[in-house]
Amino acid sequence: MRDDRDKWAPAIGAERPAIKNTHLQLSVLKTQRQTLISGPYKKCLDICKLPRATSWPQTATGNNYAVRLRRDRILVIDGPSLDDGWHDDAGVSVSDMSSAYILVEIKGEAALDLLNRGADLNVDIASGSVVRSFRGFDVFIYRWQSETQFRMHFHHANLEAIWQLSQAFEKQIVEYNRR
Amino acid sequence: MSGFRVQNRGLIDRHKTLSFQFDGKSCTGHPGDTLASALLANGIKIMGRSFKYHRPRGVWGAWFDDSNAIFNISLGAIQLPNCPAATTYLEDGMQARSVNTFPSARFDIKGVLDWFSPFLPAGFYYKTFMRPNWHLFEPTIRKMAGLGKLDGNIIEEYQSDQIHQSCDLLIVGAGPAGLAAALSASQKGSSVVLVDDHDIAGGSSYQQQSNIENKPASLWIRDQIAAIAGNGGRILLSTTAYGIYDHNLVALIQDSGFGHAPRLWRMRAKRILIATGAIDRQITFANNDRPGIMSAVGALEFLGRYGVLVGKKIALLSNNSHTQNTANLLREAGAEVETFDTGDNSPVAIGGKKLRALNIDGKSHSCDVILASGGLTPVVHLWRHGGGRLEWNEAIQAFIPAQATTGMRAAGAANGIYELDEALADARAAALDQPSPKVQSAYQIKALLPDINSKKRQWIDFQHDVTVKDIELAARENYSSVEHLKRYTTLGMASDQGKTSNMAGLAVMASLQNRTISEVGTTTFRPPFVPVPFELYRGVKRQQLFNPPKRLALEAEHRNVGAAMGEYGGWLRPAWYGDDDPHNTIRKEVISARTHVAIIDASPLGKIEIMGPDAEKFINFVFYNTLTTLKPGKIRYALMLSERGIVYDDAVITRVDQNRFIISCSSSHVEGVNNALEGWRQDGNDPDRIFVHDTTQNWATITLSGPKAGELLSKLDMSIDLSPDAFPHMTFRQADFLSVPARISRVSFTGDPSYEISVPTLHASALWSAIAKAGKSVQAAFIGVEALSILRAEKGYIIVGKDTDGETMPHDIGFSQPRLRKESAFVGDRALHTHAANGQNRRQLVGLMVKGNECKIVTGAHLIDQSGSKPRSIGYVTSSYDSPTLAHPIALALLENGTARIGESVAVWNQGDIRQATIASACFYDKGGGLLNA
Amino acid sequence: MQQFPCPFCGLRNEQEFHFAGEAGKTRPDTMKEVSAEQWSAYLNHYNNPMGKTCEIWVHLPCQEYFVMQRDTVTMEVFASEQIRKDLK
Amino acid sequence: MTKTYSAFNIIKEAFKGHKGWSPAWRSPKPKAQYEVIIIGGGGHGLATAYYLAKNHGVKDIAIVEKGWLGSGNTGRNTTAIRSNYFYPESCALYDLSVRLYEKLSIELNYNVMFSQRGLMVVFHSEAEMEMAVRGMNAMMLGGTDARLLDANEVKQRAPLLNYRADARYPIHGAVIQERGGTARHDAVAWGYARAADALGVDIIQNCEVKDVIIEGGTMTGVETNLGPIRASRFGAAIAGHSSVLARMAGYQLPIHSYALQAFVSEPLKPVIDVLAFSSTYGAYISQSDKGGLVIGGGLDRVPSYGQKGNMPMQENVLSGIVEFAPALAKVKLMRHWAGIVDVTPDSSPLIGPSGVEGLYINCGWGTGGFKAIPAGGYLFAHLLATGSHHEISRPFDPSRFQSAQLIDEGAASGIAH
Repeated sequence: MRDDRDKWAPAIGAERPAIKNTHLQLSVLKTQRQTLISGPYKKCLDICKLPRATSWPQTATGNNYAVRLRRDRILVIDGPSLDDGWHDDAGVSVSDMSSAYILVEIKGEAALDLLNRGADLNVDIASGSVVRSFRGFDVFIYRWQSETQFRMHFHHANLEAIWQLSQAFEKQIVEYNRR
Repeated sequence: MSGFRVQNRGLIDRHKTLSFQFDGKSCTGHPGDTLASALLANGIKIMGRSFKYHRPRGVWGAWFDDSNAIFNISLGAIQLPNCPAATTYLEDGMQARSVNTFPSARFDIKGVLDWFSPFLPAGFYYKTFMRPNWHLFEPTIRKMAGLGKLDGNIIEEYQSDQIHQSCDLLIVGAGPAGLAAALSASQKGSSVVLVDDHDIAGGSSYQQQSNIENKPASLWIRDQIAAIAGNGGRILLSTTAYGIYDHNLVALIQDSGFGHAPRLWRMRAKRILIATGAIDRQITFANNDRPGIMSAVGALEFLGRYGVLVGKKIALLSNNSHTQNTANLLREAGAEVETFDTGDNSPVAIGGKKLRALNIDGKSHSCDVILASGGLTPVVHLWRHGGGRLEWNEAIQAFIPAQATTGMRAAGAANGIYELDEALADARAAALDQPSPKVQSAYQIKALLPDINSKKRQWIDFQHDVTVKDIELAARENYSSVEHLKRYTTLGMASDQGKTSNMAGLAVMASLQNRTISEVGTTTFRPPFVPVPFELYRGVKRQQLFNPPKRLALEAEHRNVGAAMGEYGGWLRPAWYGDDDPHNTIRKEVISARTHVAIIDASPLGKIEIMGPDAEKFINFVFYNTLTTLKPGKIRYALMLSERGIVYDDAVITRVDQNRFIISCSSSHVEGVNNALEGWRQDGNDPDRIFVHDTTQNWATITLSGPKAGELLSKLDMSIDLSPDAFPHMTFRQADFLSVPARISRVSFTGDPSYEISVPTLHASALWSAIAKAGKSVQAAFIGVEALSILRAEKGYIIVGKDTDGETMPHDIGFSQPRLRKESAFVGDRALHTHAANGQNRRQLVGLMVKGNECKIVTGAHLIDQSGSKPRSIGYVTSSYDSPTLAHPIALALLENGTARIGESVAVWNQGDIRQATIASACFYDKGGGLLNA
Repeated sequence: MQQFPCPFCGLRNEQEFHFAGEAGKTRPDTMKEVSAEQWSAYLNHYNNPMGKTCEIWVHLPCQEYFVMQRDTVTMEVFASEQIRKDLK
Repeated sequence: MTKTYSAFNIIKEAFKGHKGWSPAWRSPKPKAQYEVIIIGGGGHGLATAYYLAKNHGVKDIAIVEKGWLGSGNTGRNTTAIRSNYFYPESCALYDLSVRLYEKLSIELNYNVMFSQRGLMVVFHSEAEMEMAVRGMNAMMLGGTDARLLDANEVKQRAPLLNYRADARYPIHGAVIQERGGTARHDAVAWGYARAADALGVDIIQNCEVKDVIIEGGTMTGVETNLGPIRASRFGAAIAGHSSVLARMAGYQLPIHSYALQAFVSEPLKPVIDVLAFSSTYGAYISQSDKGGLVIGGGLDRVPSYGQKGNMPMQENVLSGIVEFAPALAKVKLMRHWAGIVDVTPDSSPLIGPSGVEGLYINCGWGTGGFKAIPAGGYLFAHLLATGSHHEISRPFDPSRFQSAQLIDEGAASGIAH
């Protein structure tokens, strides 16, 4: 019978100390609300009253903003409360996803170095969406407030794995800078 | 013995002395030495043995073009096999052993094999060892073969760093050409990355002690580096470009020192410039494999980089003008040098382990080293990886890059341009993607055709002991294609992958076939350019980070009550609870579920929402069952098929309102179902009228199942009427749980009344606590996935992929109606009416029973038909348990024509043992289904 | 590691994509009579050209299905276009 | 001239400087007309010609090969030979192959070095072990040898593998086929070529079929770079490129072409004496007689005809193999390459009429073509000689796709090899 309770370190959830060194800080942030809105792009923006959704390598600003996930989908951070389901008048579908996604912030001069160990990010290649594969995990990566400050969302069930990955990458960055 | 070390030359740090051992002998060297240079400085010439005949071997080249000196090296607890002596930097305390020798490279007992070489020609093993059987000979041959020894120890910290990067221009090779190109391109604002496999830039300038553009080479190099860095260019040293892959992806390996895992750069370059220089070609002459016969370029490298003079009395044998200055440089360093033209006289090396002389036209010239230069050979491997073509240049007797391919250029010596100033001009033009200036090469070379009639042995592949005679034999036996030649003789299959042997082999083949080298052609150049450790590809993807499972939001809660966590469908889930004997524990959990109520974390179940005005039409097409008749608030079980009609997944589908459905698919199929839904949505539908949101991870789901499920739920105070009439089986309610929206589905995977309660994951803990607290009064038990598997099997509920296989169609598992009656098109519909789908002997889902006192049937046992001469498989057992509820073993099986055979007996076959079972309906518990509606 | 152009996201590495079949196949109208030959051709007949080809791909992270023209020998990519109708 | 290969003749020839060996095969000019033309001079094509001549007495045979013989997948695989399949049809087919391999060296008088060192499919969980039992019983009933090993027995057979507590996927057990193993791939092609040539088969290398000649719906010839060559029957065995000929002749196949990569390390002294497969790690490993570790894995994810390796699958396979056998982290990859394989929807081959009169096909072997060479040739020869199927090849007729009677080994085995 499989009993792997000791094989896997217990999951500790979102409350955890930051990963930190002089060049880098990675920490879990709290949001009030994350809302998935699908529909024609303009209609998505209309219902949450935002002028645009951030794509790559644009920089999102403020606390209430949206990021572009697909041709017809955005994720709104700390936007208005909307009912789940189809909004016939607005022509969009809405799901509250506040519980689904973990949001982490990665900042510091080595932030991009860390991200480029998991994904292939090139600030010279624009992309319509902020969705990417990070070592096989679907994540949303975008700049926030400044060019060296990044935010990354992903499914909460992957938090332990992505955190462990980030710790391994941080170690590699320290090693790289040491040599 | 520092007799061969030359003062004031080389880049080594003479202030420090490093000690090491080679084949048990103590030696010293300096930081900056490679093992090869240090051994030469210690007067050691024999560094290895050849693979087949165990002939003594000295180092041929000074860098990657040596396949003779290969060591197992230990340093402290770390041991690495197959380290090339010429590219491994010396560290203090290294213990080096030549590979495949005993007791040492100098006195190797298997050296006697050379006496038998007449009986071991190319491919001899294809002609013998057949009778009575190859197995008789193979173990001995295996032991004889192989190079390095793997010690089996794992270096815990050996972990590669892997980085994605991109640049406008990647330049491979930081010799004069690469440096000049990097500066030119970076001046124009391009992002430039310059890589070099040495730990210092400068390339071939260390061979020739000449000025570059009127500056001493070291100053010129320093200035270039500073200017490149000033322009934002980056230089990666100790970094080898080992492969060019599709769409200009260059794989770079950066050395981190002995015993440390190298770094992998996946470099995406808009343009690539190959400035990898040229290596010396060997000369095919009698006894040319003797230790002490070396590449002339290699000798200058040993001198220029390591301050090592390879011999005191040197014979320089050359067919080209590049060696004009070589003799002078060696003489300046203190050697006595005699030069010889290859001409048409037949050179013969005289000596065994110790070289004594070079015979030319029968005249003996004593020497301790012969430097052989058969002409410069551009390093074009990467060019070929990148898809560039080669052309034969008669004037310089070499394959050089043909016209540029998209995004890739070659420059300098790699491009067949050997004069410094011309190479610099070529590189600067290439850097800016301008046409190269026409150059008139001053380089002179005589075509070098080997004497194929010589009676003496002339070596082509030093490591693999391939001689001219072997190639001649291969040609005579009509292994005439260059690939046949390579494979038959093993020419070029040594660990240098033909870097030293390829051209010589082609020349022999050309002579034998009376063709030109260009007509013979080359074999394929394949990555990696140099061998790279497997670790390079692994990096952090190891142990827990190798496909890590998803984690439940409630994991801490489960662990608090003693959950044994196990991996199911990509999630780490409670398998059972407690530390007692698992079988007994699981049995108790099942009984609790049947007698009272079970609490199950069902969060991984899919929750894919389909929304929009066309949602109904869409979902009715994608699923097998008719869903247009599903009313809001109701739930229906449905199957998803592939277009081949095979059951892909099963789901319960809830219609929330007119325009919104929730698909609760199997936990392991969420991604697949979601992708399939998106595919159909965008193909043939109006995607503005249908949307698919995978909200699985937004919701935590706790299932209450058992006779007291309703009672427990009622204690949670969610103000819903739980009477069976108000909230019947297969219906759905929305409610509030502590002011949070909650969903309750009355569906069952156990056969007992069950409620799936879902709340947003952030509130999962609160729900769990409330249920755990309320559960005490009804003797509720937490149960894990193992108990759930038994409960569902008792009821005959399938797990798709376990109880179905790649042939199972819905009518095989009891869902026949839509196939016959559904009035609209659906995925897989036509496939349900093919010859195979209509077949009489389809494997159908049934139950199997044995007597209560018998042991359970083995899952994976087959059901057989014994009517023929030998047993024939007619199905197999998919699930099997000792049923705690029924107190006898039960099993589910797929059986040919099974439903018609219910009540009959069937033979069950496992590894030759046969027993009998009774075929039953797949439902063992509450066959009438009355409990579900209670 | 190839790079494919998602019509919405632009160039991304090949690991983010999934091959979803050759372009140009139409699902037979199964509400009408579909012969075994027609159905089998729909499921099983591929051009599988050596050289230029036209295929349906999906960019997994953003779930965009698109038609891509590329060369199966040189790996050159010529064009990509979304499969869904244009949004106003 | 010395024709027969034996230790005695090697010794004899040694005293004559090996000058007396006769060519392994001729390089004939093509005649204008043959009875049968085999398109494709790989293992399957060469074996087909050999068995046509030997078993069926057909003497007037040519093989046309666009490159050098054995230049396709025959010379690009990981040399694994096994018959551990799930469906009885597959067991019959591949076990015929293993049985023919067992006698092949002596039959061809060419040592193909078939080394039956055992092939072990390793399983990593209880759920996988249940599947292992299902598969093992299927093999035994299908007439193939199979045995279940527990974790300790696996460790005895392959101490190199990962038995550490921190292994991502622990080893629960394995199913071993002792008769499985490896052979020297080139030697299989060369051995068949030499034996076919001795029976009078014309092996025409560097002869590329540019077009087919079809008259009145019947194939009557091929246009090649050496001119037209006619015949009354044609057999195509051109794995990886079957669709290219199909396009010329005007039929379609249920085939996608994919690159399948393979890897070999620098030679090591023996470290593993068995072939070890793990579908969970997506990789398998064996050690060649020369000492190189030969490693393979799954197909590329991008359909292609590009006969070269690429990084994404390398990372998958090599990271998998290192987790499977962590001591290999420091072993160096010496060379990697790729072959183009025909992949059918059910991962089983196609043997049968092409749809064009006179042209028969042998293709769709996917990742398993090398192990099937003797059986593929044997059965295809039967079809070409008699116009009808051998009982063993009948289930693999292309018509199975219309009747949907697939032999879905892909679904049964999880990972196709």
